[in-house]
Formats: sequence, structure tokens, C-alpha cells
Amino acid sequence: MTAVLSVDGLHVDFQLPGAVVNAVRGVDLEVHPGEVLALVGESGSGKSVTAASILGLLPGTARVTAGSIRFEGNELVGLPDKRLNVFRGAGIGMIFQDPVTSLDPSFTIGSQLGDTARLHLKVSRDAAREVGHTWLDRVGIADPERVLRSYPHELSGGMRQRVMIALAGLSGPKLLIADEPTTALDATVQKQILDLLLDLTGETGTAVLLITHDFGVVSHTSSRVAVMRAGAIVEVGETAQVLGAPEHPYTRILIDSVPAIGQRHAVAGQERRLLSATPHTGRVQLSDRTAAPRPDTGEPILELAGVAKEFAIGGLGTGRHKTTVRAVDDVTLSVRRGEIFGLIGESGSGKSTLARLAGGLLPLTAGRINFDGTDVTAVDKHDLRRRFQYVFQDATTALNPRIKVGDQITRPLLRLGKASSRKQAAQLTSRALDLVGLSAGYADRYPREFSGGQRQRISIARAIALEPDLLILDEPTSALDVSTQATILNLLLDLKDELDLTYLFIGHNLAVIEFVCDRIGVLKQGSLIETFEADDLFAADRQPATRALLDAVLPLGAPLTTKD
Amino acid sequence: MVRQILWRLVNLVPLLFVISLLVFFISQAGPADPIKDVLSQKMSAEQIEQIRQAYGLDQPAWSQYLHWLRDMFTNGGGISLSVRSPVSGIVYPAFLNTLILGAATVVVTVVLGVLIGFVSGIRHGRLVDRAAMLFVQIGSNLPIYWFGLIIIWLTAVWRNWLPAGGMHDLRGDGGFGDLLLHLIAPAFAASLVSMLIVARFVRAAVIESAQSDYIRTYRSQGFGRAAILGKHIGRNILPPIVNTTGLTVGSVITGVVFVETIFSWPGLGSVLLNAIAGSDYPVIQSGILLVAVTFVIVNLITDVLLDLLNPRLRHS
Amino acid sequence: ACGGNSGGGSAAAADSKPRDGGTLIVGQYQEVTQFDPNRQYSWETWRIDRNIYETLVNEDLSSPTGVPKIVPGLATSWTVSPDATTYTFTLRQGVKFTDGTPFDAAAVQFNVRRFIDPTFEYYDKVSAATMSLVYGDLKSFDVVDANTVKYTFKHPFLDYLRQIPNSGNAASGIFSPEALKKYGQDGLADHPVGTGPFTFQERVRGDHTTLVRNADYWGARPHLDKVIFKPIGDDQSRVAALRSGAVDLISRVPPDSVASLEKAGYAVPENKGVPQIIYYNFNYTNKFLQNKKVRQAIIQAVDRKTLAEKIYKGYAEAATSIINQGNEAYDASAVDYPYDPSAAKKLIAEAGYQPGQISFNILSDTTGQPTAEFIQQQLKAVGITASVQSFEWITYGTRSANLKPEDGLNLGEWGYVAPNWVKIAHGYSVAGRDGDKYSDTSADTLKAIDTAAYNADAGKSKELWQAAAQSWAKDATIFPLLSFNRYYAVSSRVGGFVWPQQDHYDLSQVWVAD
Amino acid sequence: MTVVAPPRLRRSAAARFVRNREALLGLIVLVVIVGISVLAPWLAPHDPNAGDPENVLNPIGAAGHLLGTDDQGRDVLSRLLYGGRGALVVATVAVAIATVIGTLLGLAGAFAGRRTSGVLMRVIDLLFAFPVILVALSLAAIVQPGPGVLIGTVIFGAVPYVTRIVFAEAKIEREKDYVEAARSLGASEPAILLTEVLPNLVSSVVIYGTSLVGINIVFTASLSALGLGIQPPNPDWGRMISEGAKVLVTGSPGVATFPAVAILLVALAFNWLGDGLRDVLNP
Ligand SMILES: Nc1ncnc2c1ncn2[C@@H]1O[C@H](COP(=O)(O)OP(=O)(O)OP(=O)(O)O)[C@@H](O)[C@H]1O
Ligand SMILES: Nc1ncnc2c1ncn2[C@@H]1O[C@H](COP(=O)(O)OP(=O)(O)OP(=O)(O)O)[C@@H](O)[C@H]1O
Ligand SMILES: [Mg+2]
Ligand SMILES: [Mg+2]
Repeated sequence: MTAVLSVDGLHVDFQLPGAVVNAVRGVDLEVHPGEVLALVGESGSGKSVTAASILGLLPGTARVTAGSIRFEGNELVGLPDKRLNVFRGAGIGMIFQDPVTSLDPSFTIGSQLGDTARLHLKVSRDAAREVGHTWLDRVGIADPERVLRSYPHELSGGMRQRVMIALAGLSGPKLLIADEPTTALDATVQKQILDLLLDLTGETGTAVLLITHDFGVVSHTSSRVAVMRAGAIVEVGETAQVLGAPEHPYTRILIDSVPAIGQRHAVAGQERRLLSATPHTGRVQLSDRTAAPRPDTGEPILELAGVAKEFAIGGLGTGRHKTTVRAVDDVTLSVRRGEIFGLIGESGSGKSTLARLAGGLLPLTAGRINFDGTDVTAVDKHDLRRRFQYVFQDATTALNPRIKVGDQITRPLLRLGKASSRKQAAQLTSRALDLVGLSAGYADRYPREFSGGQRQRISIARAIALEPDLLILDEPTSALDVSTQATILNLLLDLKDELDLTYLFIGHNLAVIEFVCDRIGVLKQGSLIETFEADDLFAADRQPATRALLDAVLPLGAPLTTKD
Repeated sequence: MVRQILWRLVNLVPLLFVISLLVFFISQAGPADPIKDVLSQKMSAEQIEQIRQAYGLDQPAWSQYLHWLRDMFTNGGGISLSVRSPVSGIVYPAFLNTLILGAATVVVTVVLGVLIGFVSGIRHGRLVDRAAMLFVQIGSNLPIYWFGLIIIWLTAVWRNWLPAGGMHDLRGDGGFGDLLLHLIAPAFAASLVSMLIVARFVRAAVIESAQSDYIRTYRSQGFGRAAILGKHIGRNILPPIVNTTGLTVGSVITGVVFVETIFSWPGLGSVLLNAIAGSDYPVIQSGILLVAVTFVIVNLITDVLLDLLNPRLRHS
Repeated sequence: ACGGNSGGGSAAAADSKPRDGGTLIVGQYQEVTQFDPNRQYSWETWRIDRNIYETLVNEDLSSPTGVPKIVPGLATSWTVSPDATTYTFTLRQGVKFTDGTPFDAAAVQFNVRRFIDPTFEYYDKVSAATMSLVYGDLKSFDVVDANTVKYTFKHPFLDYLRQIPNSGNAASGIFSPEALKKYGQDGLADHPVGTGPFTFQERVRGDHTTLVRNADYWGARPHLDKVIFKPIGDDQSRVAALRSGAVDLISRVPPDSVASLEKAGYAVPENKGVPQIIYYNFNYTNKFLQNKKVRQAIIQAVDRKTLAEKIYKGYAEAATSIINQGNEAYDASAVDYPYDPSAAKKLIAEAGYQPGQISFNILSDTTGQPTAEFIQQQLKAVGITASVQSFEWITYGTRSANLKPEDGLNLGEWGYVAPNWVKIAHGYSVAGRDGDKYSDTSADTLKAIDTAAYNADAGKSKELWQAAAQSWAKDATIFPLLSFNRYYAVSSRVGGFVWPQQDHYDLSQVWVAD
Repeated sequence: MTVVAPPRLRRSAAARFVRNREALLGLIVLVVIVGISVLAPWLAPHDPNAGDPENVLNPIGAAGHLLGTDDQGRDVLSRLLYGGRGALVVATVAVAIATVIGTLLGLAGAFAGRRTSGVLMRVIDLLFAFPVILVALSLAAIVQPGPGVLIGTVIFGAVPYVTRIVFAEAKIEREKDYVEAARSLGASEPAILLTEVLPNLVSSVVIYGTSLVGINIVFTASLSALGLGIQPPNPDWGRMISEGAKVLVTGSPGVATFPAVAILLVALAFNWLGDGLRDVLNP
């Protein structure tokens, strides 16, 4: 069988002022008709860049310096835009990593689908609309008519992701490149979308290049896997083969790092760690903070009582009727000192909002919040900020695009008195970056010069550098490959033990939640429907909503290799 | 939407009231004296006093202000102090002329500014870009006194292509075509300043749009350059265009004074200048109120248009 | 056509024959004020108004040289009492206002009562104030019979006849009483009705005023069917309008454009008898200028001849007396103080000032700016520091009406054919500014001016006024500078245009080529 | 996990600035013009105010007068060298002040409560609607016509624009997560405005500010021509243009054209400099 796509010795460089970044250094890939090839690998290893270069859509600063990309025998490297357009869409379809910004905000979904349909299928306006309708149906959208009339901002993240798939699938491409198409989705929606991709390959023989870091997704969907690291492919093979018997050491590390439900007790001893990752213990201490006499563990550090939050939309002067959205509804909850409290719930259930409320970042509509015994609305904010930190959900927007990442870490250190001098702050910054697996040399880059996962780690570094007593982590590892994720999780655990920290951990990867957390709370439409010990996740008396989340977890097809 | 418009219109009332107060008392604060200015050159003190009484200028300022306010509502601004003619007859026609020139200027600004900005933006960094930006930069920084004269001498005296000034050919019948012909040079000259701003904004918006993720999506689907540029970038840069256009309208209306002088355009600029010089309060105040109302209305239209253009803000 | 023909006649269309019909477009340098003769001011306004309204007597404006002769206007004849206090006019019969109402003694009475009789229903304070410039000494007005009216003044007023048709402000043009009744005190300004050769058609403010030929005019038929006056404030734009053919005639030609206009075939007539003078007023609230020696030093420090000949390239004459070159009493040999910088330095020292100690502002409009800068340079040479502030003419009006103590000189531009100009000028520039307090011989000057003003002997008039002017000049209370001798530029389409020795012109005998 | 050491970036602002040829050109032009203005007393061949009635309107290249003389017989070259002093100082100082004020107002407006920002923006609308000419005339009546009037007028005219631009952009920035992040990292509100949001607006502000400098040099020139600014006979480009306009088409075009070109050059230089600064501030 001849490959639809073959990539040979691809090299891609970024020209930065005063430096060259070799993002891709010799990638070789083949994708065959009808197969799903999963591309996994370290965050920042060049997956997205490889994908973009196939379609000739690299950013202006990037250049293919060597190698060839052949699609159905046609060389794509060096082709002018006009010639590439022949292959784009009809030949190769692409689903980008970030669905939120990838749809045109000024046109309705119907118009965007219709344009694509008319371009590739050469049909009339009405027929194009029909095609759009059918495709929305196919990607599992319940009311296609409404969605056709909607603008992107009026849809939820999952819906937008599905629209992207419809857009890419509609022209019937021979090859579909999907860059982390399910990262932002909760487990239920994720499963739907993957099944849809599988349908496509089955029906039309479309080949899929699926970039992901979720091994559940890999084993559920792909027939072959390619593993990428530091700009090059290190291993390719049948999925079962690679997952079952990885050859390359890095692949092995990756597989070992995959969190699986029930892993919590895989290791004996009271210190729970993911063994695949290099242990940090012994060197996690950032500053010379001596472990103060440990206050009694078990005391509540954060207490929420009857907390509610309503958002007002519209009202006087905006020309819209005033409506309110009740994002958090009468939540009562307490987080104990030294524990890791997990918060789960479907997308939009109010997890992030609750987290913001806890630190006094949003005014309360009702209820009361105590931090370490004092009301957060009354407490000295300066003191609160030193002891209470966040890792925000969206690392891209939580970083200031115009400030070098080093400064973004240094400034709060100085401001909150963690460092007494510039020099000390800089040292702490390098330590923190180092701990999250980024070298200090990254400090003078701007956020947009990082990959998605790298940005997320910077956010984490920024928060842990402050060594807060309570750290809220809002889906902190969603964009990380499993090995990096393991490293980060271990780091967090180390830090917690060392410094006696408390975490509020928000996530949708139940394996991770189960592994990391001590107790778990489930949110549904703003209400906390239950809380339980992590060990009781699978208890029979779980609420239906919790159960639904559990059911959608993709199992790893291959048995886990455990280290002996 | 309707409520928003109504709300803004309600807001207008205190705004205009403050403007009127401000204008009135600022013009009174100066040392100028309407009667002295206009007539004093050739008149004695008693004569001046006599006229002052006749015009009611011996009354305290607040009472004059109230008078004028009443006039504003009853007869469109009262009587001009310097020429004893109804203010409405002086200000409104001139304002209409300024509006005509202003509208033409805005049209030229937008058409040329958008065109240049667009071409520059899509040819970002190339020669065309540099040349186009240089062109608008030069244009907007040419002293109008100098450039206006050069235009007149080139187009009217050296070559008889365009009229030398004014709004109508006094020998002709003054049709619409004639008006357009007279508009070309002053509208072009007046548009140069704002053209730079519009062009720069459009250019920046095009560059930004072109690098945006959704344009990348279109490209990945194999849309041709022209289709992407024309339809999608075009639509997405409309809001900044509308916004900057709204912003320039104010400057155009108050800023055409110099252009009006050089091109003998019978607009509000010279009326205001004369009135200011003669401390002709009723004329000054009515004129500025008109400008203010126009500006606020343009702002309102801009905001409404922006809402209509931006689906994220639109009421669904 | 070649320019520079002395005497002020337009040779431009000399070869074309007079032709009836056609439109003349005049480019004026200012927006006109209002077409109410008793309230109007500014020369440009009168240049329009005098075509609409006529006066009892008129001036013969058909000759480019010599003081215009007084000729019959709405009055066919008149007598002046020997003591020059009583003027009796026999009115022209059969004349109608353009609204159809008759012109008669009652109409004249209505006009006069409007500005002298506070008991009159149509009395108007504004008109009264404006008209007092000429009629301030009017004792009574009488209607003798339907065609005869009589004006009686308190004092001999030899110049009255000359004042009647001669006006920038306080115009004696006769309007239709019916029009005033119909349109009201303020309405006449926009609905002017007179008896003149042209009838008002429309005024579009800021843009143009159109007059059309009065078909029922009692006098000779005007050649033109239509005259349009268009204000073009900017000097260069006005010249451009002329050169592009948009207008046929412009006033106030910038001196720098004279040569190029002539070269391009436009007539820029020269007139050395313009009844106008550019002068500087002294500000008597300025402490330096209260000293006569300083004022005299200023006059002696400035070389007016060089200013006229070099800076203005000979398009101006130096003026050394307040009596302007077009005045009936003009005396070319009268000199207040001659150019003598060393004498000026000495005077300053005598006044007790070191070089550089005296400083003040010179206020000027932009047209006069070169003059101001020239003066400034010359004053610098004798140790006086002057700073120039120059404004557009409208802003200048405000500024110069509100002088501050640090202001020294401010520009003036005025003048008359009638010799009582001396009195008017003295009243405005000196007496009205408390200048008499700071002059050594003010008593003599006032006496001399009164003697001349109340003199009833026409033969002695010129001599008396000259004496008054000389007496005044000794005090150095005003600083005469120069008079321009180019003012109008005329397209070659235009025939019959004459620039007489007056501040306006007669359009009734002008024609345009096809 | 092994950390691949990233390449170190050479990010010196100066280096980036120098790479931008236009910006460098702009800077050089400005330095030269400022230098000339400062050194005018030593460079000028003649007293710029000394008229010479015998040598009025000499043509370009006349003996002793490289660029000819004006209608008072003053040396055009000398006046040109001196003439930039007022314009440069006035325009840069005024625009700088206006930019600072406008930026602060816009930022404050965007981050203030709805009511405060509503009132602020209505006041800005009001300033917009107020003819600048009237402001200039009133100012001239209160203080002496001169640089003060020009600076005041330019500030008055420019503040509303800068405020509106900054307000609009800051409102967008306000909604971004990094602001909230900064808040959670202990930044005070003023610190958020000045150290977090401002860097994101700086490129717009710089572009706008530098455009304004050029435009206002031209504008103040027109005001000077109305008699509200720099007073004669002191040489000033704006005045030179309006005075030179008298002879622009009558055989001495240089008198007005040289200063017009000078103004144009300065304005362009500022524009280029702005583009360069934008690149430096916005890598
Ligand atoms: N615009 C850019 N400028 C400079 N370097 C960049 C740029 N974009 C990406 N890089 C670098 O290129 C490398 C590969 O990035 P890429 O986005 O392909 O990673 P990835 O494999 O998709 O990672 P992730 O799983 O985190 O999305 C990274 O080291 C990143 O820092
Ligand atoms: N500023 C806001 N204004 C209006 N509504 C908001 C605002 N922020 C959040 N919401 C609404 O509140 C609800 C909860 O949002 P939240 O971000 O807390 O969800 P989440 O549980 O974190 O979801 P996800 O897993 O997708 O991150 C959603 O319906 C959202 O639309
Ligand atoms: Mg990626
Ligand atoms: Mg969330």
C-alpha cells in the first residue's frame, strides 16, 4: 500500500532575533490510506510545527530548511500558495489545536460551512447549506438548524470543536490532520468525537494523522503510533505493539507515565509518586523556607459556606435584556490543610468560577469564604496573595503576551516579598523553570514563542515559585504529554510534602484526579452534588453525574507495563 | 438596540447643556467685547454704550445666557450681535455646507484610507506597502497652507481642470455635478490628515487578521488568496474602520477651517472664526452646539454600527 | 494689456466695445456685513450697498484722477447756506424704489428720523449710534415740500456734501420705508430695497451676493445684467480665483502678486490718489509712549520711504502726514518728522532711557506684518525693543480693541476724501485714547481742528485743515506710514472699470466681453 | 526528564532598533534636525531677523544667500535653521503631555466602574466636540499668544483622541485573563494598569503619538499663521510657510517650500521612529 503522505527528513527552523530555534530536526513519517496514525510526544517536541508544515501554514518566522513532504506523490515543500491550494481542503484537511480562535468570528457557522462546501463540492448555495446540515448532524450536533445560524461565540467549546471537524471533513480529504482535537473536552464529548473520526476512516478511507498526548485516545483510535521527541521521530509501530512493548527508552517512559485509574496504590509506601518520572525529592525546595512547626493537619484551611455567584449579562446601556447566569449555586465545602482536594464536573459546571471565588478574585453573590480562619473579603489582600495562588486554566491568556516570561515570574516574587533582591528573584525564577522542565534560558522569551504545553508549565512555575500555602490548580496538565505530566505531578506532590502545601485540583482526567487527590468533589450546574474520599471514586453509591463521567473514560487497550 | 439608542439620546441632553454653558462662559471670560470689537474702530464711547443697551449686553451674563437658551428653543438661536440677523440664517446654511464638505472628506478619507491600508496590509513589508505608507505619511504631514495653494495653482490656474474654490460655479446653474467638481480639491486636501490614521489602522487590522487562526483555517481549506482577503479579512476589519471613521468625523468637522479658508468654502469654519473674533455669542454657541450634536450623533451611529458588525456584541 | 498705466483707468478691455448684458463677478477680501445702510460698516459692504441704495448727492467716479466732483444723485439740485449749516435739497421726481413705492420727501424724512428722532416709531438706536459719525451735529431736519428737504446743523459743516456719498460706515443711502416696515428693523439688512442701478437678488452668506440690473432705473442703463460679489478671504486664493477666471475683479491685491498679475495680462491699475492711509496708533496706556520724545524717536527711526519703495516695491507711497494722499487737503510737502536715526537715539537718551530699556508690542494684522517687522528692525537699530504680534484681520480686530499696557503700536487703515478726516482721525486715535494728556500742544491742536471743522469759508478750508494737521503732527501722537497705490486687479474681460480717487467704484458703466 | 537548553536570544533593544532601517533613518534625521536647531546660532550665515531692503526676494543661490531671501530681505537659510526650534519643542512637548494624560485617562476610564467611565467618556466626547480653534483663541486671550497657547491647544486637541484609543484597547485588555492573574499575584490596581496592561498598549500609543507629532507640527504652523503662536519676526517654519505663500507662485517658491519640506521631514522621521519603537517595544 502506498502512503498518502510521506515526510522525509523534515527540518524546520524558527528565526528569532539573534537565534535560530531548530523546532523540527529530521522527521520521517508515512501515513497510509484508511489508517489512523497517532503522533504522540513530549510537549514542545515539534508536533504542531510538523503538522503546520505539511500544509504550508507555518508562521512567518519559520522555514523548512530540509526534507521533503510528499502527498500522493506530489512534493509539497517549496510549492507556492496557489499550487498548495489544490491540495488543501480537498486533499488534506486540518483540525487545529485551538478551536476557539480557529473559526471566523464574523460569519455564521452556516456561512463558513457553505463556503467550504461550494469551494470543494462545486454545489449551489442551497445545496451547500444542505451539506452543512448533514455534516453537523454527522458530528453529533443536536439542532443543526440553530447552529447553522449561530456565530462561533454562541457555541460551547465542544460544539466548536465539532464544527471544526465538520469543516475539515466536509470536503472529503484523503488525509485529515487533527491536532489535539479533544484536549478541551470532557470525557463524554471526547468519546463522541473520536468515534466520529473513526467513522470517517471507515466510510471513506480517509487517513488520519492524530496528534494527542492522551494514551486512552491513542489506543482507542489509532492503528499505528509515532513517538516524537526533541524534533524527531524516535519510534513508529503498530499501536498494540508500541503500547505493549515499547522499544525506545523514551517511549517506555511515556507509557509508564500514563496515569491509569487505580494507580494510586500501585506503589507501596505512604509517599505516592509516579515512578516513571525522575523523582525530585530532596531538591524541590525553592527558598530556604524551613518547614515551620507543622500545624495540625486536618484543620480546614479554606471554608466555603453557602457560596453562590451570579453573572449579570446585559442590562442598562448594553441594549440587552438583563439576565443572570447562576454559575455557582450554594456551595458549601471545606478544604483541609495539607490535603489535595479534587474538583470535577462537566464543562461549564462552575469549577473555574468557584476557584476564582475562593481567592477573592470575584465578588460573591452570596455566602462566606474563610481562608485560614479569616474572611477573604476582610483579610489583607497582600497577605492573602502570598499564601494563596492559582494556576489558571488557560495558560495562553493568563500570561501577559508583552512581558518576558522570566519577568512574569520575578515580579510577583519581589512584590510579595518572596525575594529580597533582584538577584535572588532571578535565581528563584531559574529554579522554578528548571523544576517544571524548562531551562532558565527560556526566561527571556515571550509567551508566544512557546508551545502550548510549555506555556502551561510556565504558569505552574510562576505559582509554585511563590510557595503558597494553598494552591489552586485549574486543569494544570491538560496540554502536557504524559511524561511531562508525570514529572509535574510528582513535583507537585514533592512540594506538598516538603512545604506542607494544600491543593485544590481541578481536572477532567479522572485517572489523574484519582491518583493525585485525597478527596473529590463533583460539581453539576453550579451545585456541589457530592464529595467523597478518592478511594471511594468507584463506590456504588456515586451520583449518576459522576458515574457518567467515569463511564466515558477511555481504557488503555494494552496492558500496562509496570516497572519491575 | 433601540433602548441603547434612546439611552444615548437621553445622555445627550446634559452633555449639550454642559457644552452650552462652557461655550457661553468661556467666550464671555475673554476680554473681548462684542460691540467694541465690531464697531469700536470708528465710534465714540457713548455710541458704544448706546448699542450695548440696545443689544441687551448691559445685563448680567447669566441672564444673557438664559436669553440665549430660550432663543435656542424658540427661534433657533436668537439674533446675531454683529450683524443683527437671525442666527439660524447664518449658522445653519454654513453648517450644511461644512457637512457637505465634511461628508465628502470622510468619503475620500475612508475610500482612499481603506484602499491604501488594505493594499499595504496584504503586501505587508513589500515595496508597495512602503510606498503606500510613505504616500499617506507625506500627505498627512504637508502643511495645508502650502499644499492647498499648490493644488489650486496646479489644478485651477496652471491647468483649468478644477475650480479655484467656492462651492458653485457662479456663472453656471450650480447642479450636483458642479458641486462634486468643487468638492474634489478641498475634500482631498482635508482628508489627508485623517487618511494616515485610517490607513494605518486598516493596515494593522489586515496584518493582524491575516495572521489570525481563522484565516489559517481558511487557508487550510484551500481558499484562494483573493476570496480570503476580500470576504473574510474585509469583514473582520470593518469594525476598526468604522471606529476610526467615527473618530475622524469630529476632527474633520472642526478641522476643515483652514481648508475652508483656502478653498473659499462657505462653511461654518469661517462663520465661527468671524463670530469668535467679534464675540458674537449667539452665533458661536449655536455653531458649536451644532458641531457637538453632530459629533455625538456620529458617535452614536458608530457605536450602533459597531454593534451590528460585531456578532459578539449583538443581541441574539 | 500692459499694467502700470498711471491714473487708475482700466485699459484691459479698452479695445472691446461697451456691451449690454453679462455678469460681472467681483472677488472681495471680506465677507460683507449687512445691507442696512444705517447699520452697515466696512468698505466692501458699501461697494455693494451703493449699487442698491443711492444718496442725495453723488460723486462723479468716471475719472481716474482728481478729487471726484459732487454731482446730482437723488437730489437734482441743492443749496448751502452761507454759514454752511443749512443744506436744502430738491429731490428728483418720478423715482421709485424697486419695491414700487415712490421716493419723495416723506421717504427721506422716514430715513432720517430713523436715526435722529427717539420719538419716532421706527427709531433705531443702533442706526443712531452708527450714523452719529456724520449726523451727530444735526440740529433739525425739515420737509419743505413734497420734493424738498432741509438739513440744519448746529455748526458749519462744509464737508457734509462730501460725506453723503462717501462712506464705509454711516452710509446715507436712502432705503424704502415700506421695506423697513415690512421686514422690520433687523429685516432690512437681508431685504435691502433702494433706488439704485442694481437690485438685490440674493445673499448666500459666506458665498456670494447677487445683484441684478434695475430695469426701471431712472438713470443711464447699466451695461451689466448681473453682478455677483464673492468673498474670498485668503489673499492667494483670491488671486488664484481671478487667474482661473472664476472672478473678474478683485480688491486688495497683495503687493507681491502685482508683477505676476500684470505679466499674466491682468490690469492692476495704479492710483496715487487713494483716500486711504496706513498708520500706527500709539497706545497711551503704555508708559514709554506717554513721553513725546519717545514717540518722536519712533517716527524718526523708521525710514518710510525705503519701506514703500523696497519692501513694497514702489506699490506704496510713504505717508508723512495724517492727511492721506487722496484727501482734498493733501499736501505732499507736509512732513511730521524726517527719517533720522541718530536724532532718534538722542531723543531716547534725552527721555532718560538706555538702549534696550524701551520695549512694547506692535500689533498688526497679517497683511501689515511685513510693515511691522520692518519697523521692528528699524526700532532695534535705535535701541527700542519691539515684539510683533500679528493676527488674521478678524482676530486682529478683537485684539486691537482690547489693548494692554505692554502694547505700543497698533495698525490702523482708514482715510477720507473729505478733509474733516483730520478731525475724525484725531478724535479716534488721540482724543478717544486720552492722548491729549500726553501732548505738549494739545490745546492748540484742538483749537486748530475746531477752527477748521467749523469754518464756513470753502476757500480757506484746505489751508485750515493743513494747519490743524501740522499742529497735531508736532505732538507725534500718531505715526503715519504709507498709502498703497495698487488695490484692484481686473481681468481683460472687463471694460470700463475706473478706479477713481475714492474707496469704491462705479459699476454702472462697466461691461464684460462675451 | 532531560532539558534541552534553548538557544539564548540576543534581544538588546538597541540592536533591534538598529536593524530597523526606517527607524534608524528617522532617528538620524531627527538628531540632525535637532542638532541644527540647537547649533543654529553658529551655523546660520546671517541674523535670521535682519532684513535688508536692498536684497528682497533674492532667488535661490544668490550671492551670500544660498536659499535666497524673503520679502523682507532676510536670509531664508538662516531662518530655516532657526525655524524648527519652536515647532519641535512645542509639538513634542505637547504631544508627549497629551499622550501621557490621554493614556492615563483612557486606562483609568477602562478600569473604573461603569458610571465613572461613562462620565469620563462623555466628558471626552465633549472635548471632542469643542472646536480646537476656539480653544486656541480663548487661550490667546487669557495668556499671551505664543508657545504656551500652542502647547495648550495641542494638548486639548490630542487628549481626547489618545484617551479614546487607549480606552477602547484597554477595555479589551481588561477582559483578558492575565489581568486577573496579575491580580492574584498580588499586583495593586495601579500596578496592573501601568506594568501589565500598559505594555500591551504601548505600541498603539507610540504609533499614535508619533503620528500626532507630525500632524501637530503642521497644525501649530497653521495656528502661528493665525497669529496665535510663535510671533514674528522670530523665524518659525509655520509662519515662514504662510508668509512665503504670498510669493509661492510669484517667482519665489523657495521661501515657503523649504520650511514645508523641513516640516515634512520631521513628521516623517517621527513616523519612522514610531514604527521602529513599536518593533522594539513589541518584539
Ligand atoms: N513562534 C515560535 N517562535 C519560536 N519558537 C517556537 C514558535 N512556535 C513554536 N516554537 C518552538 O518550537 C518547538 C515545537 O513547538 P510545537 O508547537 O510544535 O510543539 P508541540 O509538539 O505541538 O507541543 P505541545 O504538545 O505542547 O503543543 C517548541 O520548542 C517551541 O518552543
Ligand atoms: N464572566 C462571566 N460572565 C458570564 N458568565 C460566565 C462568566 N464566567 C463564567 N460564566 C458562566 O458560568 C458557568 C461556569 O463557568 P466555569 O468557567 O466556572 O466552568 P468550568 O466548570 O470551569 O468549565 P470548563 O471545564 O469548561 O472549564 C458557565 O456557564 C459560563 O458560561
Ligand atoms: Mg502543539
Ligand atoms: Mg474551567
